[in-house]
Amino acid sequence: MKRIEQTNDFVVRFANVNGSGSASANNLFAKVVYRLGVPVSPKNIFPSNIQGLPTWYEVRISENGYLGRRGGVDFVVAVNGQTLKQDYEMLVPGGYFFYDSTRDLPEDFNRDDITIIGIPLTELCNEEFSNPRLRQLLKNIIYIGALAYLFDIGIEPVTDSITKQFAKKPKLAEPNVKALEIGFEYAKEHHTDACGLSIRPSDAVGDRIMIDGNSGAALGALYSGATVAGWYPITPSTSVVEAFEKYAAKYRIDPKTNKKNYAIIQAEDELAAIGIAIGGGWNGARSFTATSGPGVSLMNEFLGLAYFAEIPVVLIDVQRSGPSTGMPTRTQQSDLLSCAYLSHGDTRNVLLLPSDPYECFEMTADAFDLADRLQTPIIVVSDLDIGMNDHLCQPFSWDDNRSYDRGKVMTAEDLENLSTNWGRYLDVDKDGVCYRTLPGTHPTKGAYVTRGTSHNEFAAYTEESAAYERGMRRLLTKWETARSLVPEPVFNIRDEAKKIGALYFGSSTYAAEEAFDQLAENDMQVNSMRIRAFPFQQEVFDFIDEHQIVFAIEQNRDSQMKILLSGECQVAPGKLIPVTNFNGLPITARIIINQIHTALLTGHNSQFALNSMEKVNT
Amino acid sequence: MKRIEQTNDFVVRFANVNGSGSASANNLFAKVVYRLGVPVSPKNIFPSNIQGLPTWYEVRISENGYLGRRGGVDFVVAVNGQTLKQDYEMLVPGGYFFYDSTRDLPEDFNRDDITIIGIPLTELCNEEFSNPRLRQLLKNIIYIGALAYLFDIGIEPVTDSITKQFAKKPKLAEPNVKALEIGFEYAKEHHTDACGLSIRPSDAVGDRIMIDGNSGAALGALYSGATVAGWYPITPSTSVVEAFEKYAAKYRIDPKTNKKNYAIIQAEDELAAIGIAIGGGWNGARSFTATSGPGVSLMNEFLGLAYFAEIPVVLIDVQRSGPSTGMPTRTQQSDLLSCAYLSHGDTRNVLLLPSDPYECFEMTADAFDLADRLQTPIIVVSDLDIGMNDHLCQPFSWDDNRSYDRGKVMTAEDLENLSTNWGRYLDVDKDGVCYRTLPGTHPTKGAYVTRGTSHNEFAAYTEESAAYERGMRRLLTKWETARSLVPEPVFNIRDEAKKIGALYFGSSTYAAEEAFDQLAENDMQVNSMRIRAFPFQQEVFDFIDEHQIVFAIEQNRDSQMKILLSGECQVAPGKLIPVTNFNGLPITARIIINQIHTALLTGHNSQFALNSMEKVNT
Amino acid sequence: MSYKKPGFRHPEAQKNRLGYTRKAYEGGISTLCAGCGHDSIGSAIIQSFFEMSIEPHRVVKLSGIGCSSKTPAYFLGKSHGFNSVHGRMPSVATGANMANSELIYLGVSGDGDTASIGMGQFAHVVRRNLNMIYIVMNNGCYGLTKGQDSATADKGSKSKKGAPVSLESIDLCELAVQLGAGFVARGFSGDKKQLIPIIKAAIAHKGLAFVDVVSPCVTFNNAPTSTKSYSYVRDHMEATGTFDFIPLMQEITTDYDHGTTVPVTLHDGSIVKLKKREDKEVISSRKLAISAMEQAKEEDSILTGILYLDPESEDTHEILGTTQTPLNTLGERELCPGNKVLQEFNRSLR
Amino acid sequence: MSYKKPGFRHPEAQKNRLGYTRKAYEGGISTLCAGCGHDSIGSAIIQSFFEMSIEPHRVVKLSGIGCSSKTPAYFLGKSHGFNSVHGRMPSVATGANMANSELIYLGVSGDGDTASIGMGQFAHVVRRNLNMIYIVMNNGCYGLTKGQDSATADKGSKSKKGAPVSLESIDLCELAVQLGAGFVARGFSGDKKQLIPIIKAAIAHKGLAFVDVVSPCVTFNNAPTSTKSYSYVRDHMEATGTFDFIPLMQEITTDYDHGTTVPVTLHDGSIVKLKKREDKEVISSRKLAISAMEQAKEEDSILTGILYLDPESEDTHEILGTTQTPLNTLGERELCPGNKVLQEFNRSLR
Ligand SMILES: Cc1ncc(C[n+]2csc(CCOP(=O)(O)OP(=O)(O)O)c2C)c(N)n1
Ligand SMILES: Cc1ncc(C[n+]2csc(CCOP(=O)(O)OP(=O)(O)O)c2C)c(N)n1
Ligand code: SF4
Ligand code: SF4
Ligand SMILES: [Mg+2]
Ligand SMILES: [Mg+2]
Repeated sequence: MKRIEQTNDFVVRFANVNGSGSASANNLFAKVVYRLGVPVSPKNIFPSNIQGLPTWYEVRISENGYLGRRGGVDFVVAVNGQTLKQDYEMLVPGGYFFYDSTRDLPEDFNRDDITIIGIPLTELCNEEFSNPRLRQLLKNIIYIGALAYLFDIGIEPVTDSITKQFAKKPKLAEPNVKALEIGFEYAKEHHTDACGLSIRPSDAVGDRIMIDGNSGAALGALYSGATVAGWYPITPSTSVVEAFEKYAAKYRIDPKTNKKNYAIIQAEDELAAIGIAIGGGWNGARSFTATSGPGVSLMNEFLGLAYFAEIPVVLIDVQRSGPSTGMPTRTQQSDLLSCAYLSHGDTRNVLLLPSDPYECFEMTADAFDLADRLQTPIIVVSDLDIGMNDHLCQPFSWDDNRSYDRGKVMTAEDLENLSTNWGRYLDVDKDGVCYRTLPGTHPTKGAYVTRGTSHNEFAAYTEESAAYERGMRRLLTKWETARSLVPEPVFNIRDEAKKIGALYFGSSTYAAEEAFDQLAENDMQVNSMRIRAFPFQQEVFDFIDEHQIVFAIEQNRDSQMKILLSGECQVAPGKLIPVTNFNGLPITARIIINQIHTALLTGHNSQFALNSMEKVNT
Repeated sequence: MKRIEQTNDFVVRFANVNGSGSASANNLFAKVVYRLGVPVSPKNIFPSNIQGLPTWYEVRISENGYLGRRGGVDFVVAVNGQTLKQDYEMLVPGGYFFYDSTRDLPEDFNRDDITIIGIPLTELCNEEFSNPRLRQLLKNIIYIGALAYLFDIGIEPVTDSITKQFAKKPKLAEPNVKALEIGFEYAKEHHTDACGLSIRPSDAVGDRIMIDGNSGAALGALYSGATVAGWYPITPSTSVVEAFEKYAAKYRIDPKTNKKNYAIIQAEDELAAIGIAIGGGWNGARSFTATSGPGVSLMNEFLGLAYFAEIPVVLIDVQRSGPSTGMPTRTQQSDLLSCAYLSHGDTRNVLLLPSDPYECFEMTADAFDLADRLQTPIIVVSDLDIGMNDHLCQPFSWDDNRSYDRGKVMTAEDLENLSTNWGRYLDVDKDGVCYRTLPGTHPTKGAYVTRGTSHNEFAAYTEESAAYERGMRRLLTKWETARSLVPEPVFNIRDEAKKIGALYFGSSTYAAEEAFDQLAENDMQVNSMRIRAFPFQQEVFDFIDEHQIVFAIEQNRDSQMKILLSGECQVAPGKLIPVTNFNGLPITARIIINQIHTALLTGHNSQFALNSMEKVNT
Repeated sequence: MSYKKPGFRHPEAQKNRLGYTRKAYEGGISTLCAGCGHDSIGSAIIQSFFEMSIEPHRVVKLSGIGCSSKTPAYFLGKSHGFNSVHGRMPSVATGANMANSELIYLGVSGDGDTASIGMGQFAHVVRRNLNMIYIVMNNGCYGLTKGQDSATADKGSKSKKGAPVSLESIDLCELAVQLGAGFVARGFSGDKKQLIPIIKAAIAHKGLAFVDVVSPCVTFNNAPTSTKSYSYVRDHMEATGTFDFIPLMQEITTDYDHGTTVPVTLHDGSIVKLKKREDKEVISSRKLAISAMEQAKEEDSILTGILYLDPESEDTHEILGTTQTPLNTLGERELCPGNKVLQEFNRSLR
Repeated sequence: MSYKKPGFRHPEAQKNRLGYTRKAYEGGISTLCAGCGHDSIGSAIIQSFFEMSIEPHRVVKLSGIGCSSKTPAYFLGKSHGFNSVHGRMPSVATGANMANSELIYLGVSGDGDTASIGMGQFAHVVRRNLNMIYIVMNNGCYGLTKGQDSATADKGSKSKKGAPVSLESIDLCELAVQLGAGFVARGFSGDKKQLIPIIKAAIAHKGLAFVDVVSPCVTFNNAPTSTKSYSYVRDHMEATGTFDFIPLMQEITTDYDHGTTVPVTLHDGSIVKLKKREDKEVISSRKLAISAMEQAKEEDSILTGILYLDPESEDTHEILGTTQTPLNTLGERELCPGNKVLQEFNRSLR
């Protein structure tokens, strides 16, 4: 048997039972790797229940900084009896099976291509600790101790992290450190040199931070001055508002009065949540809500109101696997079409597509400026993978000179000084965005009734066809303004001949970039475009035009980005070729490469066969 | 001045105040024309309020059977003071201005290119009748009497219609007939030969009936065995369920027990309405709901459940002008994208697109078969114009041998006889449609939990990626089955060279066909395709492929059908050229012709210029 | 109705404390049916704000969809309004109120808008005790969609279709009390003498003030068997007591001085004097309030007046502990923690 | 919890009238947290249907979304179930019931599912008096989304975040009474002796039978200050009376024979005997029912038992006048008027 020997480049999977306290232990492991300067990317694969079901924590360690899921597992920490066999079987040949040897492995665990590492976790734990709750928690720490030995980490980096974590409650650190040592010592004694995987300090992390996207979005909202939030709990978006609340409680308390400079309302449902955000935005506070698929569906009617009555509001959609309740704890990029055309009638919404926690921060912050500037809903379309998993990303920063762009809001003075009649929906600047007033601004000027019914330039109700039509056309002008304001795509041009292109967005980024690197190593140069917003800019269309074929990489069944692109611009038949993964787990570089290869080999059902295709097939 | 002289080919517009009883008088007029065998098409242009606002009733009379709105008015019955000037001005030169001369026309009514016909309606009415409520109603009948003279109809056809209408209450007919005579006689005496427009009996109507689409849909539901309806009032769909209730009360009472063979629930909102329909469909009753845009938006989440849990249900969307509350009493075809992709996640729904009351009847009836056969929501996408206006259409008929296709439902016997394990989501027939069971069928077999969460072939909850993915792929197989079952497009190929094509659907039909006839008269042969359903069949794509350019005629701002077609199939850039009307009034042949001409003249911003275009420009 | 109002006004029209005439509180021309109860309520609203000398632009009007929800366009033309979507006014009002606690929020809804599609939002805005006046113009039917029964239609009364209404009628006042509203009242559109003081008291109340106003639909629900019809209400109305509303600044004299009077101090310091019939008590116990309403129902009558009053309730901002400065006036300085904090935050993650 | 149940059963396990053992009423293995109150309710449901000898396949289980709404997968495995969307079970139940009036409809919901997102549907299914059993597994929090406060969380109790809950708690039983439910009861998941007879009575009731069951969430809402915690309820429970439920076919003997007993005949002829404490009366007056609940609240206790009972209520089908034959069994013959009628209809338009 050839066992895997790797430094700083392998995948460890922890198989646990949820509700057993494993999450914090596993997280500790990832954090230690991160602190050693080695790029690491953990994925929490958890069930839609609270306690007692299988949960996995998959950690990819990659000196090269490939932070997408890799696929395949090199080392499994199998401490869940329910999935023992499954975990055993999914190990790649040469891999390592780590289990709680307090109980023997069943007979039929007889692979001869893997290394078995047994440690009697329960036994060791029970010998040392008597409190049942502590036992449950510390059993997990024991295996972390063992890993510290097996992966050559040494015990100090882990002890350091624990000490840091319990800085304020050093008493609690003690048993943890003890557990750590037990595991470390046991492994050292019984499994000397059992493992060919190791972690060596590196500087590949650089100044990057490790955080989840929902926290990033929450911080973005905080920094961008959001004050009103309406929300309703739903996985995986819950932590956006919960994080916002946490940060706001820390950074947004009025020092003099000790009162809150923000108002968060846990609403009765998503209809109310978005209604609250719309009410707040209408009344001049930066307002938002966060939700996931089913919530987006429920916000459908209200979003149309905000579009048509032109109210700034920010919606953060942390996508999960649909349709319907679907797989609530799995990721997907399948709300794209829903969000783009959300609501009946001719509505269309501006979408921002962050790809990591940093962009969650940045785009959420920008979303409030855009919403105010465009007076329309801005939807930040994140997903479970970005939102709930920790990711390495560039550190947050804020330009202290940045001021909030509150858009076209008339003050009392503005109203006084106006020489002509103010009209709420007059396109004064010919950019489709009009001047609004806030309630209470002026005793006699600027009041009007906002409505979802048709209205003329002076906000009066009208059923006159011409007035309605003018308004609707102006909204298209505004749409063009939006096009000029939203974040531009990011290109990576490796082949000036522009034969093969690929486009992707959001959480597919990590895997896509890794795939292109690998393809390049095999002499296939793929030019890439990361789309960051809807409406699409001319550059997006040009990129597609200029390439002979373009792979559209996305995490949904129906190739929604491809549909959106084809519907919105003129795409030659056969040019866009779908690359999809929609099984709820993050897309991997392997999936992308396989589908690209298959498409190229089978002529990718395109009418425009790519002549030079043979050459690039590796 | 050249006054208009026309027989059986002109447009009369009645300008009234709503809530004044004019609707039934105006309707009487249309009915009389219809009964004379002359094709007629009335459009009710009414405000979103109950009483006191302007309302118009525009009647197009067309021996040739052009039943779309024509645009322009030849004869106006102007009995609403609020809009007198507007009505006066919109008359085409040579037209006729009919008004209540009890009051003089204001000074500034000084056009010299029209004929003025004054009749002192109020005065005549008050002289004859004393009851105030009757006065209000009969004033309208007086002008109908006058029209009977002016249009050479004679008084008998109108008296006949009135007699028919009041067959059961002959006492009520009397004052109506009296009012009629007053108008007729006054016109005869004071306006002999004043009008060049006339109506002459014809046989152009044939055996066609005159009815509104919502009644058609209601009858379709009745004939197709719908028994459960959940609904919530909303214009313009309210009359679908109200008509269903009326017909059901007449035709669906159990003769023995005098009980209802149907259950209609006026729900608390649209979420409940669709929930009720889904519950009924799940439990084996043919169930439906009807709504309009805002309601569709509210049904978003539930529709996704029905798609994913595979529950037969029928939704009738009678579209109105959006976005948001928009213009609730105006027509539009703007819910197309919403309906097609309704709900978050990878959902897609089957749409049927009726173009007249006959198709409302037929497609609604078929929708129940399709829903049962495909176990998925079927959306009948009608609109205000089809739904609420009267139209000439082929008479309804029902094949008494037709039996309801209840799809794949297992009986207790089926379950007993099964040799293998029954699985709710097993694709036994490889058409993507599985066998379902109804609650209560069998004491021990066939029970399962229906859910919107992910499930395996045996309906068990699962978070296993592979099982989820299999299910999602099977739904695509089902989608292909749907493609083979939905109504085919209707083609009219005038030019075998296939240069110019046009596609359209729903209520654009009348205007589109008239436009093509006119273009043909001017030597421009347009091949046409009427799309009748989504998913689109291969023939739809072929039609587009085969033509050099194809105009996409639709009644929304964003060219939603074009977007849908481009997203779903491979359309060459520049091939589809939008022709749109979205101002809330039904599209006209003139609008279509103008936009086609403009597009051809300006090179229709296409990359693929049509070489032979010069030739076809007339 | 849509005909023009006479332009003429008396030159010395009475002015309020701010120097405004009543006209300053009027709105656009109504497009409701002539005689619609809703217009009378609108006029009572105008009168109330006028008499209380509230600056019109400090009021925010919000509504859902329906004939009733159109009325904000017909009063307080100098106030901002938001005619939102059907049944969802409460959430929009919540957001608006969160953004600026200093304005007065007046929500107008219909019985369809509140008791059917809006039931959830109604219940929860009451529960969070949003500082607003919530008026339901209750006609027992869906006026704007042509008269279908609403959930407040009386069981047994004749509906549009002729058949008697067969479902239980929802009593919004009773629900409001149960859900924790601190101010619950019922008026009748045809009785301004009672309605205006109710609205004024509602304006003065801190927290959610719920006012159900029986408002006959002349077009669709004026059958004599309906308890929402004019004739029925006139015959069956039973007041808990007439009362005066006395703002701090100016005492309003009225001609209702018979019966006993119990003054209740409202949150803003103003005083509502309830004049009760001898056999009734001032109701500030939920249990008694509900009993009284149930009792009246058993006696086939509608209880009007202020039905329940808890002057001590905490509104949403107080519950949340929000700053008193309107949130929509805060800027970068108050809201943005700045880059230094952010760098510290980054460090904490390392 | 998800570990396997022991496969062993006693060979002579008791059989019910139909010859079924209790096992025939069980469902899949629960994935709820060990000790979750919801599982106890599930077990009480199993026991109730078993004891009443109802054929499992004649029962339809419906639910929304939440830990509570998952439970239908864990009982009555031979019944069809529908785990629908969050807060919307009542409408699905309505449609299902309309389609087939002959089955027994059992709706299961959570306090989030019913009192927040589902408030509207809850109110209206009660109002239309759908013939169903509506059970709320009430833990005062959102279990499945990790413990946020729900609208039934007690004001003042400590929430997940540590801060006291600051909003009014919604009492679903009180609302149900007010909205016209004919059967309203409250039980406690930890007290099967009381719960099983309640559920059995609910099953026997014609029309909507609402049962609120206090069901502690061991993971997120078992703080001793919460009235939904075990300890609180045990300490503060006050029963309206224990009672036996006696189906027509078989008398069940119990050991609750003290106190006075008032038998009430249910719609299907079966009898509920309420055993009251001497100072309490059988409550079939809405007013008194609500008073009793309000009274208990004032005394800081939860009233359990059957809180209100109107055995005479008409269910939705009766209100609508629907045929007794299940609509889903009608075919072309009953439903399609045929072409002759259609031709006549065409003629009528000419
Ligand atoms: C989502 C949605 N559903 C339905 C409608 C149609 N609709 C408009 S007003 C109305 C009912 C209004 O009734 P109510 O609130 O009692 O007001 P009223 O007209 O009686 O004053 C309905 C159902 C709508 N606008 N939006
Ligand atoms: C539309 C929608 N919003 C939010 C959610 C997320 N969600 C799932 S369960 C739940 C709350 C459940 O609380 P409750 O009904 O009290 O059930 P419990 O888990 O406490 O038994 C929420 C908010 C969802 N599934 N759907
Ligand atoms: S329909 Fe009824 S509620 Fe609506 S405006 Fe007319 S009278 Fe008022
Ligand atoms: S989280 Fe609470 S409600 Fe959910 S299963 Fe666990 S104990 Fe029960
Ligand atoms: Mg109403
Ligand atoms: Mg709960």
